[in-house]
Amino acid sequence: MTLLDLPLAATRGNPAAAASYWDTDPLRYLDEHGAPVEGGLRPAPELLATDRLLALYRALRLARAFDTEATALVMQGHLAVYPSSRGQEACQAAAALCLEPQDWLFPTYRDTAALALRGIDPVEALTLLRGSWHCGYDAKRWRTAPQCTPLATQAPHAVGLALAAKMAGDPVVALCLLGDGATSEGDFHEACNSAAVYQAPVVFLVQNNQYAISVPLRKQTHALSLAGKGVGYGMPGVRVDGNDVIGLMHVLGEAIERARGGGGPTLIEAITYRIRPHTNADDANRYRDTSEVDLWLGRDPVDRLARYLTAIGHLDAGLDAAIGEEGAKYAAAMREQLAREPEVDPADLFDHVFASPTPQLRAQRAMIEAEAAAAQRDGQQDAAHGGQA
Amino acid sequence: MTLLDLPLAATRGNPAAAASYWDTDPLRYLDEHGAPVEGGLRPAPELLATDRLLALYRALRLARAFDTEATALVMQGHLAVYPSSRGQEACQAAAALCLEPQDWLFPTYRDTAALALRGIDPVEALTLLRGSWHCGYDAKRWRTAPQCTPLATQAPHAVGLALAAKMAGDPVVALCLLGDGATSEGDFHEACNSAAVYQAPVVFLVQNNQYAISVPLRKQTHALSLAGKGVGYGMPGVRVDGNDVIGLMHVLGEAIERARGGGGPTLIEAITYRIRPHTNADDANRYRDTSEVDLWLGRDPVDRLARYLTAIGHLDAGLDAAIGEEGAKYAAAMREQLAREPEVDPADLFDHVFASPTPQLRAQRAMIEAEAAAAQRDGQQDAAHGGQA
Amino acid sequence: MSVVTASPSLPATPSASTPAPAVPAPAPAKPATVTLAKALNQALADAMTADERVVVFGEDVAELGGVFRITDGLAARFGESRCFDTPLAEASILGTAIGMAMYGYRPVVEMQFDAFAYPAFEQLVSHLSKMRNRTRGALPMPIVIRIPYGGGIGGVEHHSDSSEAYIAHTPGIHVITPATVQDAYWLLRSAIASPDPVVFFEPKRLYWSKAQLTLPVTTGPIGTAAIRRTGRDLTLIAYGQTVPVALETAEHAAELGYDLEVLDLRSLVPFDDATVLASVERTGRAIVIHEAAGFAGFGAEIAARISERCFYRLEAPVLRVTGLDIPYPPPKLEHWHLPSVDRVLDAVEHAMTA
Amino acid sequence: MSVVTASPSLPATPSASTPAPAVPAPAPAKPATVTLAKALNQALADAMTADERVVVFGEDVAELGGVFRITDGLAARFGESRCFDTPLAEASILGTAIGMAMYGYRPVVEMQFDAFAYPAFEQLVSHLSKMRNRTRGALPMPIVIRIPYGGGIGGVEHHSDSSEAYIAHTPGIHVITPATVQDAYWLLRSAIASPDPVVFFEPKRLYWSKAQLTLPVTTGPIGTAAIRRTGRDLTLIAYGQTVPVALETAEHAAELGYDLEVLDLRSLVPFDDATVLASVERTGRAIVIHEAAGFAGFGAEIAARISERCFYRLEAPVLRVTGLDIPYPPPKLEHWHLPSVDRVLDAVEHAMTA
Ligand SMILES: Cc1ncc(C[n+]2csc(CCOP(=O)(O)OP(=O)(O)O)c2C)c(N)n1
Ligand SMILES: Cc1ncc(C[n+]2csc(CCOP(=O)(O)OP(=O)(O)O)c2C)c(N)n1
Ligand SMILES: [Mg+2]
Ligand SMILES: [Mg+2]
Repeated sequence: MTLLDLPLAATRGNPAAAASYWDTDPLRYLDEHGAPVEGGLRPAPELLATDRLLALYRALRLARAFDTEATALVMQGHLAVYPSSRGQEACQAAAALCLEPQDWLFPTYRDTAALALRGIDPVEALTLLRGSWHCGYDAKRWRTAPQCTPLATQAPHAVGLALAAKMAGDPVVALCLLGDGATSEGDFHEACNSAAVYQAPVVFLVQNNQYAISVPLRKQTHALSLAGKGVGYGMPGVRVDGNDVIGLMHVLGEAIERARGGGGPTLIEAITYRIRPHTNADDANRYRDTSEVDLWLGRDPVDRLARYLTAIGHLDAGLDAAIGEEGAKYAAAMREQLAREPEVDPADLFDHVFASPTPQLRAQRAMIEAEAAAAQRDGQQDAAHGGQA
Repeated sequence: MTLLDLPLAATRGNPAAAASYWDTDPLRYLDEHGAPVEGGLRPAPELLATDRLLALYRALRLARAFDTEATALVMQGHLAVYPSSRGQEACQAAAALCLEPQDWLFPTYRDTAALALRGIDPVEALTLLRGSWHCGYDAKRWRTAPQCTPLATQAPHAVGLALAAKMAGDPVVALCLLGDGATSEGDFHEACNSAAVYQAPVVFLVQNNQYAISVPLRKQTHALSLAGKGVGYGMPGVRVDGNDVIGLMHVLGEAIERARGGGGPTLIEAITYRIRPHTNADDANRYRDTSEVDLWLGRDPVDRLARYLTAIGHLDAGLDAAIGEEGAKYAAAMREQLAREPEVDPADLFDHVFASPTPQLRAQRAMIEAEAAAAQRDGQQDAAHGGQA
Repeated sequence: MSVVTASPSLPATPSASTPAPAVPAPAPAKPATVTLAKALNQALADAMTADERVVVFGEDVAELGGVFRITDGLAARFGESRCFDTPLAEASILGTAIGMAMYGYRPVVEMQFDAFAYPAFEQLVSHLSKMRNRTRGALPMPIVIRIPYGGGIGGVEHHSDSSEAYIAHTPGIHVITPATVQDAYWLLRSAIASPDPVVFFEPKRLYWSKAQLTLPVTTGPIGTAAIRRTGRDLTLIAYGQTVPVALETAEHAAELGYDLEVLDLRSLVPFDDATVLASVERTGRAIVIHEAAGFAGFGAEIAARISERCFYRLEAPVLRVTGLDIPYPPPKLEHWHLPSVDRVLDAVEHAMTA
Repeated sequence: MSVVTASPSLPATPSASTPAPAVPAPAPAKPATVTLAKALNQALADAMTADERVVVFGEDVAELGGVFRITDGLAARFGESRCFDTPLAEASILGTAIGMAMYGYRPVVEMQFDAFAYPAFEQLVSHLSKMRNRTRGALPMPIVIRIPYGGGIGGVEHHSDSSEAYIAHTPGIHVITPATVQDAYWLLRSAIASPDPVVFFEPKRLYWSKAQLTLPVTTGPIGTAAIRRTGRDLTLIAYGQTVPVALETAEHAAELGYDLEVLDLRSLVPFDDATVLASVERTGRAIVIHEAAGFAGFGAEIAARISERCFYRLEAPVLRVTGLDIPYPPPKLEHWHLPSVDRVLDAVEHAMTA
């Protein structure tokens, strides 16, 4: 029932495809107004339990608070760059909350909020984007791969890790996050194909936010659905409303359960929208109309759950404010730490290239240390950067 | 009707898939005994015209004669290597005969017979495998790309050429030949996806001969069909009997017509079998049972058409012998030329690296010429190869 | 034989070997102070005007005009069939260009950042560089791959690589990198007009550097280095992003009483032995500067050539001031990696007192 | 926060940083004359026996045992979960290995021929070489990529490339190539035991060369060159396939009265400056030999290092005898491309009379 049933005719020469993309009913539990859908998904009771739903709501609010604060920090120059996940909070929350501690997450540059929701300290989570190191958290301790920038290249890593866990007999699942644009890369194809051949316990979650920087989905694929690619791999393909966190949790839960049980990989396409420009450096007005953004602001994943929780009496103004406070506190703490200039040490440049540095690296390290010492002495740090201005 | 209708359930966890691969009815006109199939393909009358059918039969016989002779030549050391197309003659013939002169063919190392059928002199066609140059024919004159060895890398070339022709408004179609193994490569995916996005007039013909060297199809994909990958690209996917040249011509004809008419690309999976080892250097006994080969010898594409033509009274022993003679003559001429040591000139090494050689290349050319002259003088060509033994 | 369907007697497809119309193209413009980025944009526009076989494509090049705006306005001006966005797949971007070149087009493709050209490596090494040779000239590859390269812009991982050594070692490809506004325009026009494939490394840190550009401009054929400053004591050899570093070093060195010559290679392949060796024969000393890791970097080739050919003239070892042999550092640490004026000055001191 | 689901307090996954059991492994075998191919096969088998985290995969490695039979019998002996065929996709072969290494395995992957490793280039440059550094050691990459390299076997296009320069220029990867049966065994064992990624270039032309192998054998740690022949007059520096060329040249040179030293680098990264420079300090002359194109090839790094560091000792320029700067030729012409004994002898003559 979560399997994709694709009207083949609709996949060819259908100009309206992109426009009607949202409406060719992806699976969902709640409609965009927060009301359960007739004949929609039927999640298990545990998922609909009050505290579970509230945990989801708090995660959504936290993701929103994280993203809002990070956006402010980058504007003020405290981060090198920031790709916002505004509008994709349901995917961010579901990606973090659907996993067991032993499961591995393979995030992209856009998934910093999911890292925070997995429990990683925001300073560690934002280290890459702050520019003080490439990865700030202990990837092994957190079972979370470094955020990946070369598109789709993390997909085969997720497959390899899942295959390794399967070989070791461990009940570990790998969740690989990808964007819609990344599905055009060869690595995506090779990873999906080998995952299916190996029946590796991996789940591919494509956050289809409709854009790859400026390139809209219709220039990325001629198919009506990205989930349809599952067919070619002999892998279930699921198309779900990416702004319905309950539907996402249900679909991810099914896929993870299947993977953990030896049922192999699943491809999930979550239909959502990138509310902000690609990054703070991007100018979205060059390629899309604000009316489109407005349309999607009306499909906000946070509001949607709030409306539902309110309707079923789980949420009132008081609790909502309290949860908002949590987010505000979290954001304030983030700012407190990230507004400070990070400590960096050039010795770091040499200590991890190899398990033990080559003679050549030792020599280069000595040169840098001498320069640093000299700069210290002359108290003219800048001189050491001459010509880099 | 030629669109793939894929039973999704069958694409997952189906161990019998590989075994039953042939039987999950691909499209065909003739069954393996040469009898028209109930409810099978219904080719246009022109395709079933006597002279057309005889032309196809002669092509099959010629492909067989070519392959047999080339196999003998490599055994005797007259070729560096030879990947046989024995058993795939229907695909070779259809690939050559389905095209108009202005159309482009993108062959692989295994498609030398198709080159010969396109009209390329066998010596030119076998230049790569003979080892005297990388490509022996005028690729532009013959609208035939050099045989491609890096798997699937020719696929984006075919897309680019088709896109260029479309932009130029020329009625040109590109036919890209691939093997089953090549469909696992990222380049295959990227090419199919962009072909569909550009609606480029290109047809991908996958000769699914069940093996990638020693690797059987079941280790290459978990899907029941390679044609099913078309779904993910919004491209028609067609699964056809690769040993039924009439069915192939029909399916290719439809796809080419659609492409020429602006209907975009098509993915065709032709189910066939590699009768011989991967190349003369391979030992197939290490990985497959001869009983499997015997099974497929019983599905011979040449016999099949012969039986049909005989049954409908278009072929008798006399004509068959005459056609056999054509092939024998062709093969004899091949041997005549290829058993001779080819002329090669080291100057060739420098003349085509760039439109005009760099100063460094001119210097290196001079060195080689001096060596060659010296070797000439001392009449000891071998000395020039010292240390290469 | 009657089974043969292909007739060789067809009209040829538009020929890529037909030389592109003479460069430079249209009416002389009046002098203008422009950025290096704008000069590249102008070169693309003029090349597209001069030759309709020139097409520009890549990721985000159409509506957005590229993340660095180098293709700004081209789609609007020439239409989306001349400048278009591709699906996000670099191997197929280059592979598509190769196919279009086979048909007679002259593609100019953009790789968004240096590290994002790596997926196209197989297409580059196994096809782009070999197709003309493979077909004895029947299928030339007049393709330009534009790659913004180098660091110093505060980019996170994968946005500051320098991959010129990989390409320069691959026979069959020209490698060019401009350092001035004039060269940016002229060398890009020349690259597009070239019958051979060119990897065109754009010094992204210099995109916003400005200078006067008066068209038409001609700065010298592909394969020639430029002497940016003449000097008697030592030759600084730089290209792309390190040319300003070399010039600034020469200024400081002058204060120390050293008269340095500064060469801007511009073209790594073909390599201008004549200019480089003549300079070192004059000065007797040489220092090579680039951002890429030093080990097996392009500087090794330069140093090896000079050391071999100027053996009897050299008064000091040829030194290399390069990036460290480490993965490119994060923004907060990259200044330790990049060859700084101070480091080059130390090397000058070393060479002059050797 | 209650929304946090991940707990850091889990038992760690099998650790890749746990050093592999001491090499060499099991019971001493009796002396045997084996091919270099067999020595590699033995090394793989012994490594898999010594450490169950070692897994071997690639194209055709299982039932077929690899097109060169280097993995012959491993699948039968260790099962298809320890040695398995992959789908035909090199980027995912390496990417899968990276993921397995993240989980604590020690993958050894085979690339079928040099040119067919190019599709994995992005995985190699952007991940394999950077993962340890990126994660400050949390995710080491104990991965070996086996690549049969070089020419002289009559292979058609794409089957004879030498791509060592591309890898050696990429910080974070060790590059090793054996030339003897003993090194083939020992260096492969050492590579598999290494905590860092190793690209292991196998000289395919020497696969069938024979020598006696008595296990256990130890030939020296990764990063050390071997002096294959001592001499006073000049140092020939070779690796992999050109080592026999160097040795044969030395024989001929001896007849001409020249006493040549022959170095087998074995390890390109780390580079053994100590041994190389000491040798040239003794002889005062050096010639570098490799099959790859000379321009920006690995020989440039060697020549540049020697020219810089032995500046005051060199009696002649460091010469390079290498492949030509052309796409690898077809079988009937490859002997013109490859560095021949005659060419090296000419260079020796040149250097000795300089
Ligand atoms: C291999 C590669 N090519 C190009 C880029 C440059 N780039 C960074 S993000 C991006 C768009 C990605 O779009 P999508 O996959 O939909 O993810 P999103 O940014 O929308 O989350 C591009 C082209 C890259 N990071 N990697
Ligand atoms: C990129 C690449 N990887 C590996 C190879 C080595 N190789 C040559 S043929 C072959 C098998 C190809 O199988 P398939 O695509 O089914 O074509 P077939 O040989 O069966 O016609 C392999 C692995 C190659 N040529 N290119
Ligand atoms: Mg997107
Ligand atoms: Mg096959």
